[in-house]
Amino acid sequence: MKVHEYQAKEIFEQAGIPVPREVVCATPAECAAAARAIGLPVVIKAQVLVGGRGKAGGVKRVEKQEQVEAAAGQILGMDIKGLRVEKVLVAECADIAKEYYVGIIVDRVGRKPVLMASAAGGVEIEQVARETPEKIVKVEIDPAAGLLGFQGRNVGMALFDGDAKLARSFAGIAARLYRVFASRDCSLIEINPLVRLGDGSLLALDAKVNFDDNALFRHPDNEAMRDRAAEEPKEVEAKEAGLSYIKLEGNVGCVVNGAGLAMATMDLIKRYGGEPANFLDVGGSSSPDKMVTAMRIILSDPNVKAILVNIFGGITRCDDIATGLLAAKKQADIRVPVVARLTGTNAEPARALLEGTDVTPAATMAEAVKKAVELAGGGK
Amino acid sequence: MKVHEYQAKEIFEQAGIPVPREVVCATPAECAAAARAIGLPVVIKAQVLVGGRGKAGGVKRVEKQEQVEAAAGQILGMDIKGLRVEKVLVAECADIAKEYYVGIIVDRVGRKPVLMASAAGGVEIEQVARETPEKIVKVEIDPAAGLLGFQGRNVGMALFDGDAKLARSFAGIAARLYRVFASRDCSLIEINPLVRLGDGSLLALDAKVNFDDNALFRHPDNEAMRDRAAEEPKEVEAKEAGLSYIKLEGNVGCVVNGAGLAMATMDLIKRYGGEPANFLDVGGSSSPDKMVTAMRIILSDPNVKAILVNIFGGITRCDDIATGLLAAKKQADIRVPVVARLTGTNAEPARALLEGTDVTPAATMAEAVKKAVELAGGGK
Amino acid sequence: MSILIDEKTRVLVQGITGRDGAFHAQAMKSYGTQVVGGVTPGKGGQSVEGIPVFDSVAEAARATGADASIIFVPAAFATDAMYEAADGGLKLVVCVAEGVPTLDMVRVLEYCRGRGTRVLGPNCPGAISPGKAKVGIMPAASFARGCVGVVSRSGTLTYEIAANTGDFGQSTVIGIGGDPVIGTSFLDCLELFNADPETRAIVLVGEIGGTDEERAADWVKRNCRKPVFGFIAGQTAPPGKRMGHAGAIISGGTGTAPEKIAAFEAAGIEVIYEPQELPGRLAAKL
Amino acid sequence: MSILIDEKTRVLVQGITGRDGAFHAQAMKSYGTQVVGGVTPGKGGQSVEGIPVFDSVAEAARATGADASIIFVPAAFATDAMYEAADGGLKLVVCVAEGVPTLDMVRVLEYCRGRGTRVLGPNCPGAISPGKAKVGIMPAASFARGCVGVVSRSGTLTYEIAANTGDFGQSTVIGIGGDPVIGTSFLDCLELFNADPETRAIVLVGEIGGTDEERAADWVKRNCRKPVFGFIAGQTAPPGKRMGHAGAIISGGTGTAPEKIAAFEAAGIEVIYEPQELPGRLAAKL
Repeated sequence: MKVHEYQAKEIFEQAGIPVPREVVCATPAECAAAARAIGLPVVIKAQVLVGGRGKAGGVKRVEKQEQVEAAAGQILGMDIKGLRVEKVLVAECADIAKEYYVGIIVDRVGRKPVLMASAAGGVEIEQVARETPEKIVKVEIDPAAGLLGFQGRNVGMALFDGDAKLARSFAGIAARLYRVFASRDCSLIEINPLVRLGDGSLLALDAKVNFDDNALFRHPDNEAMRDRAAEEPKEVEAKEAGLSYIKLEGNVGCVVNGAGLAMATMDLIKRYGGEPANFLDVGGSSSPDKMVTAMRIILSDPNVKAILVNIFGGITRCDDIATGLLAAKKQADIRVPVVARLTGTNAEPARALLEGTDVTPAATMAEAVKKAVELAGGGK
Repeated sequence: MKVHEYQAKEIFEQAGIPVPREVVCATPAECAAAARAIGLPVVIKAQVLVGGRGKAGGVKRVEKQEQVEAAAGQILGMDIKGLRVEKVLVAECADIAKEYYVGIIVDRVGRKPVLMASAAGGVEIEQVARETPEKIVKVEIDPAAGLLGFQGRNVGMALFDGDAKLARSFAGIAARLYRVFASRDCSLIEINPLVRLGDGSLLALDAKVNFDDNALFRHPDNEAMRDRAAEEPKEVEAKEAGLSYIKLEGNVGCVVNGAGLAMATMDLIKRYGGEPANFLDVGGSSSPDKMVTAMRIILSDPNVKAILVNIFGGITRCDDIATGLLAAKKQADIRVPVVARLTGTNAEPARALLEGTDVTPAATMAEAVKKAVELAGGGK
Repeated sequence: MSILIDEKTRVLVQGITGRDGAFHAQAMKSYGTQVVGGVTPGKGGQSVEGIPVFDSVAEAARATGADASIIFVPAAFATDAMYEAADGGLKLVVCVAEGVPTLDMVRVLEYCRGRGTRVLGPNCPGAISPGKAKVGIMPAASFARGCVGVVSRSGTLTYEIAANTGDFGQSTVIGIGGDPVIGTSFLDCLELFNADPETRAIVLVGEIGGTDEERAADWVKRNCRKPVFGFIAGQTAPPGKRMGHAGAIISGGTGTAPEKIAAFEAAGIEVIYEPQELPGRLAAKL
Repeated sequence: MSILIDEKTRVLVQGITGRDGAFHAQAMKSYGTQVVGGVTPGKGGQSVEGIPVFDSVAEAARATGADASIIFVPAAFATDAMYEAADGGLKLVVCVAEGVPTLDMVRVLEYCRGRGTRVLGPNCPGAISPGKAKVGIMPAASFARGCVGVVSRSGTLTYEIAANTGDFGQSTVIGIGGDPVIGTSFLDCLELFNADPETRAIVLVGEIGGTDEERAADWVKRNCRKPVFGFIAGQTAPPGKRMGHAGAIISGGTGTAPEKIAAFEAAGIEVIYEPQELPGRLAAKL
């Protein structure tokens, strides 16, 4: 789960990580008041849950008080990669001497959190990793011991060319960053850029905090930061029904059990000249009800021209799927053709249930995909 | 550092460990009010930092409201093992079905915290350990993982004869107990007895929390619980001067560098028919000032008939000790004979400094001890 | 032979008295797995489908000589069950639960590593060595004894691939799980398959996210003496979107399907684009 | 031979630019110890008494091939220095500081154990193998090369005892430290002394508190092939009072001198009541 920059900054401030003076605002008038309080120049930054807001024009530096409202008005309401800007952050312009990157993620290979830092701040760390990996300093964090004092200090020494004073203040920030990471179950925490100011102090100019979805159950404070407005309502509805749904751009709707098989089905649709309309995993033990919800969600997408049901029964019973499919057909007016491939647990009774209906049966995944793509009108 | 039962109970309450309804009081009138609020019968318990208050008459059960003030008056001001009772705890009388013991200490051998529990509650755990060790259930706590859910539960299952509900509520208490132990740097934490009530719930009837002295620097909340009134003022003064002093009952005062050598010196005094008046370790790098303080503290004990200075110089320089000794003699009127054995670093200049003074020199520890015992008038 | 589990594996079912635990205990037992005991605190002394239930893993392991377990408890309690299994001295622990917090896994895997316990999962279907033992939730009928080793991050896709090994059958099929931090990696399984005489070919079923496939490919290039086939799910997945599995997310330009396929090709791993290609490709190599 | 340290031990001094660090670096170097480097963050590139200073242990270890270190930083920073030493791959770390929190020691010792690093201390004078190397703070003049191994929980008492080995001299003298949780126990040292050909007799200098002496005695009874002498300090210490050392406290009837002496006697360890008895007793046995 992602949170906005201003929320991440609140977390930082509580943790004692230095952040600029800044105010989150929802209207141009609020922005004007904030700028007056902070003092010009200020920077106005769109609060959206996607990257690249700078390129999209979502960040503006304003020199004069009388220009604040106009600039804020341009950013508020702006559409950035499909998301509407509802809030902006009005922030002081820091006296930046140099920009750095610092972040913590869990390294999947080492199975441990890793502190990463780089003197190439302001740039995406993945780009630095690809182009100049030698510029990234990394240390593995022992989960039992936590980020150790010497580790933060040594990373700081590397980052600040042996300046022990800066290294120590960096170590303090890194320690606080890890404390937030561990205590709030983050999947990622980043300061990019961390800036060194003219006076030699360090400041977190931008902040990114992602929470582990699997740990939200024990962090009501994390959950409380969710921005429901920024989420796809169909994806939320699916999640509440125990389904995993992601809308895509194509016209072949898919209902699959298992994330891997669902992705493989999408890939095969593409391979056979079609375009998948969605990712949908009905999950483990599927009740007929879930199937009804799945069909309704898929059909709410007007692009969908055919539906492909691909089930390999294990815990999921094929007859439950068939029953759900028939119930969905009864409850809603399904105007598009449905192809069903049901194999594994209880495939026989499932086939019997669907016999005589207008659901097109298929014996293999390949056959099912071919038929569905064809029924959707090919790749067009 | 030890804290009173009522302070330990406050810690328990904050941590969510169930404690009886009880109020700490300093006067009989407060006790009467507390008893009225709680409801009779109540138990009045002396708050002193030593064990054995029950045997000393420091715990009384009171059945009637009109008896509360009298009972409280007997306990308040009472002397228990040299400590005056300044406060009492007035507590509800719980409906006890059975008493248990639960505690956490650091096992020196395993170098890990250990959760110990026993169905023989109310008795000192060391006594149980000696007499019926099979009645103690123990689990080692991995410091990285903390006390794990299954560990608390399994100890609970053993304690409560397979009653899963009691085992779970025990596990909850044990988990909280460990959280306090680890987060506040305890050296010992005990509930003795933990009682099972008639209604099947568990309650911490008594509580003992000792803090690690070495960790007080990072726990102002622990330090704030210190009861200065219960401490020997001379020991406090010594500590503030960087000395470690403990008053004993004999007449040979000792000034030694190093805890081990100090104990060995005391033992040798006893072996040669004397009685040590104190333990005193001047510590590592000894300045002449420390020596002056050490002499003053020892001389404040009227029992002292002779002083033995036993120094094996390492970091400690013998000439510093000699200088300090002479300064002490100059500043105070030292009416008792002093024997000094100074060896190791800078022993030569030290001997030169003391030559011609009335300090009796000695070449070996044995010789020094013999002379000091003799000068103090033997074992009398 | 086979890897991880065989007819001698003695299995405990943690959470055996729950709905899923009881169902799969029975299914594994019917398959021929030595399901020697179950664990549910407070239910010690009872039995489920003829399997004795114990209050703790330690007790169960002592009484039954179990060396493996499979966990059927909700995600919030799964790590405690793994700790208990490791503490009880079990060598293999399979965790089916989806939704275990990542940092919990980081901690428990460190604990298990220190005690010599291998974790398979979480969020995985387990393992099956057809004809010998099943310690998992897969539909037994989809598997047949043979010579192809299958290792996969998925559940049902694993069944689909295994079903497409045709007459070659499978030595062992392992689902390693779809989470970012898991106990057993592709690489771990490849090493075991490479050393297993019964396994003549290996199929690696990867998906987008992470770099486990790339590491495995690198190892294959340098060490593997058997033909390896690779499949990657998620070629059409957009970046930044989590495709069901917590681990299946393309972040910052890494973990994409083209990267993984390129790594496979560079390592001499034959890339499979449709499960049904598999029988022909296997026949050509074996 | 000797134990723990000898003329080949390559030592770093952590906190070398501090007052104590600089003083003892010089003293150890003068004694002949191979003091190959020092560590103080931010002072890398400088030198102290001709010893090069580095910013980190890792850097120092890489540059100098050090395998041991001695820590001269205040108690509040001592655990971090131990972590860094273990992380830097050193095999032996001596911690002199008094006042390290017990639970910090519990954690750091677990970390060091996992990395194969032995900790000596904290709150200890270190070790000396007379004539070969000194990694500690003891006054060198009080020690002489010879055949008696001395292991002790104390500082100055250790010097007193060592000075009383007379003409036999010492193979290695070790102060294990006066805290309740320490990295190296009596038992660890006994095992090493027992296996060391240069050591012909062992003196165990215990004190009240804990059961480390009892455990050592038990081991001696079953395994030790050399004469062992035992001394216990604190026979006159009252229960419940901490005698200077955090570890020297009699609690609940355990850790008393009579218990320890009884354990020594039961194990065939000759009990010494005065340091000056030692020369005669050694002569009678050697």
